[in-house]
Amino acid sequence: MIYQLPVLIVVQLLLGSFLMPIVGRIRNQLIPHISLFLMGLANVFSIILLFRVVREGNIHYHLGNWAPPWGIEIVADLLGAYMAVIITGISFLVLVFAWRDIQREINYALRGWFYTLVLLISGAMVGMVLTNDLFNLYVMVEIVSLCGPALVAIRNNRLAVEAGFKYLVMIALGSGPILFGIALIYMITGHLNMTFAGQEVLNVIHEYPRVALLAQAFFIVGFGVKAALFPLHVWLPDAYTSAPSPSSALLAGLAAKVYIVGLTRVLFNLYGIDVLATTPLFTILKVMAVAGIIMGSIMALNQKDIKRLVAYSSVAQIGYIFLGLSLATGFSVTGAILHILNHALIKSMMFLCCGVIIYQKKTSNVDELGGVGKEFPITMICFGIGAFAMVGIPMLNGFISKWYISLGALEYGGLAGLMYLLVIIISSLLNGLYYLPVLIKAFLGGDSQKETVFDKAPITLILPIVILAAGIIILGLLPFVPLQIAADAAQHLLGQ
Amino acid sequence: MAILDLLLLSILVLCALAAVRTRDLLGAVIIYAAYSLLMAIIWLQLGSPDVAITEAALGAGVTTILMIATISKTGRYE
Amino acid sequence: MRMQEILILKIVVRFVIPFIQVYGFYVITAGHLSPGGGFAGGTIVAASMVLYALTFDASQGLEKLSHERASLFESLGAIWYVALGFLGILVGGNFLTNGQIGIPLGTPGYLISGGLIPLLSFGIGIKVAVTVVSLYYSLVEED
Amino acid sequence: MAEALAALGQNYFFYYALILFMVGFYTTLSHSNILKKIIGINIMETSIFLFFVALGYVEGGQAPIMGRGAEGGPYMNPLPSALILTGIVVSVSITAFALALMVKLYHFYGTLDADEIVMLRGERQ
Repeated sequence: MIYQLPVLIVVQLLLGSFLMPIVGRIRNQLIPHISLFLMGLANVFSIILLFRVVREGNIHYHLGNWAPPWGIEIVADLLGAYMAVIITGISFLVLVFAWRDIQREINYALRGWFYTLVLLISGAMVGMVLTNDLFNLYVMVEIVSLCGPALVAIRNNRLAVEAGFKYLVMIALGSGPILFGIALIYMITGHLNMTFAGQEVLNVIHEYPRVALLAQAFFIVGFGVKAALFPLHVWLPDAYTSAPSPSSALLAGLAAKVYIVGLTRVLFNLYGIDVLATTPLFTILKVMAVAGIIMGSIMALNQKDIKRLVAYSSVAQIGYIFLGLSLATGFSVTGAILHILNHALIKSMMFLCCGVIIYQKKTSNVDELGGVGKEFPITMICFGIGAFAMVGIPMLNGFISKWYISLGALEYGGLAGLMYLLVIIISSLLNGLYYLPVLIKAFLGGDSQKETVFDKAPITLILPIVILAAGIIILGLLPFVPLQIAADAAQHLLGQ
Repeated sequence: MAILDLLLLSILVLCALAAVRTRDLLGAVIIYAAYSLLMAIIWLQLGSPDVAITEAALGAGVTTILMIATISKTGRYE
Repeated sequence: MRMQEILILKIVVRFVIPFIQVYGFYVITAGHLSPGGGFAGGTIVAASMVLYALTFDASQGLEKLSHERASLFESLGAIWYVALGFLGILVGGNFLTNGQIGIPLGTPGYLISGGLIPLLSFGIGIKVAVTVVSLYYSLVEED
Repeated sequence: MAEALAALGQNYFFYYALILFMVGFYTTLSHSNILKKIIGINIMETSIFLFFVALGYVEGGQAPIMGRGAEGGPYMNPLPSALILTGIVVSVSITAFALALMVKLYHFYGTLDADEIVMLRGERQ
């Protein structure tokens, strides 16, 4: 039974998403319950899968009993199982949050579709991190890419529809290069299975160096657009700002990350670290990541909309992950994989906090948020924890991953390594600069007569935030388990 | 066959450029349908009748229908 | 003159639609023998329904296939596919296992062959046909 | 030079696919009309499909359809066509979704010009 788990997680989520319209016909109120149940089940399954993979090694699953290289192969390795746990866990919490929140944010007629989309996107995301087949990867990328704009435009007002359309066009522009890259890889290797294609690439790369390089560039551009790598991030602020808060949490926390995992898999599995280090593309990736780290933070500085501020900080954090991956040392890749988890926790929590604030105050303008810290202490304390974790205060999880990426920069060595370290430190300061005014205004600003009242928000809004904040603190104090998994996954990626 | 292929491909590129340049959106959509049909013929030449029939049904059929439906709801000219 | 008033068109369309649909179903059912399959065939069936809606009236077409019914059929088509995939797990194989699940594989080249594949294309055909038609309606619908 | 010309003669499908890819990509990025952007996306994707299908072309081969009784001879590579079927499905779903959003955009902004929409959006904020 455990052997079937990788495909079971994906299929039950996809099946659930197709079931929702039927459930909606029978009894509309049942939709949240059933989708929560399915997502929880998927989460339990992925935790079991992770245990199994940690104990006994990878699971190779062949769809329809067709052995690779002909059939589609699903491989549950450490990175995949780890991502599956993150994806299903955070989607579950987001669904809990959405229970009450979308009643404010989404029209009655479209609410059922929200659950359909969330189940579909999480199923596709899990499929994307588990698959070992290039074309299957492309199909899953496309499903995630189509659900993303839909989750933005589901709010159905003028801003959301415009942002969703921009998102869709950008993401469609990204999928072309990805498919082209796959075609080029197929052209030179004759395989679509990443393991087999990877072995073949090493044989043929001397014969077709330019084609291999072109494919690599296409992959980086395609996945870079979708993951909002710095100069290609233009869709991100509008999309995350105008989407309903649960959608923003899901897209910022998870969707951007799975594209990075997809790119990592493609690059490291196909080319291997030796080839990658000799091509100039890793340098370009580093430059883009550094530019993203700095520019994302600078652009976040003068944002008046709290969601926009958090969205721009996403650009910077994605830069960190890319920097860690492109430094390609043991420590930095560990840090990047860990940062995927940490940033997923932090960013989803901060978007959910914004959701609570908007739910209560009906405004997202930073200037009008004076004194919210006294009105909604739990929400704002959690927001503060997230902000401090993002800055990288010790004892919080953001610190650990930044620490590892910095160690990686030192390991990279030379003047360049020191420069990357400097970039990380400067960006941490900038993080503090744009989050602190919000926190100061929230806790010290506003009228001083205002009494401290407890959050009147419904429990389903507060609970996911508190759980995520607890996760941030716990992972900051006891990061050992994910750290070990990330280190092993990094070692596997680097082929050591 | 190479000459036929080259001819078809050249007309294909011309169609793509024309579809992009035409100011009249309805015209552009019709040219795009022609583009899809040409593409289907080329795929038949390349020995994938499967793709050809799907492209003829989807690219030339459904896409055109949906685009014209959209134009009927919005505007015809740029 | 509005299109809905052209008598010749109406009569010709009434005559043509069954042929288009038969061809669509042929493409669906012979998907494992000849070019085509669930997707192309489903689109051809859908095209016949869109033709009906174009010649007569979108509202008349909507009576025949309301949005609720469309979404029901869409879900059923997808669930049919996944359920057939699960059959493989039930007999102890993998997801989407074809040979061992008891559906006869038949002789290649004849209609009853290929095991699961005709059944799968049937599900795809239904889903695609309904999806395309409901897409058309949702685009032309006045709101 | 002669070698390059010979290579060009064999691979003309790939070059045409690249030209079409650029036409589509450029249109999507530069054209301000939304429908043209969608057409651009479609042209870009079909060009990649053309490239992919041309990969499976075998000189003198026949279409990979199994008739009654075995037939000899070289066949085209069926894998690219099988993949491209999926690709076409994806591209049509993108188109359909983009068109639905386009109708919504027209409803909200009253124009199909992307630049104007961005301007109108900026005014409202």
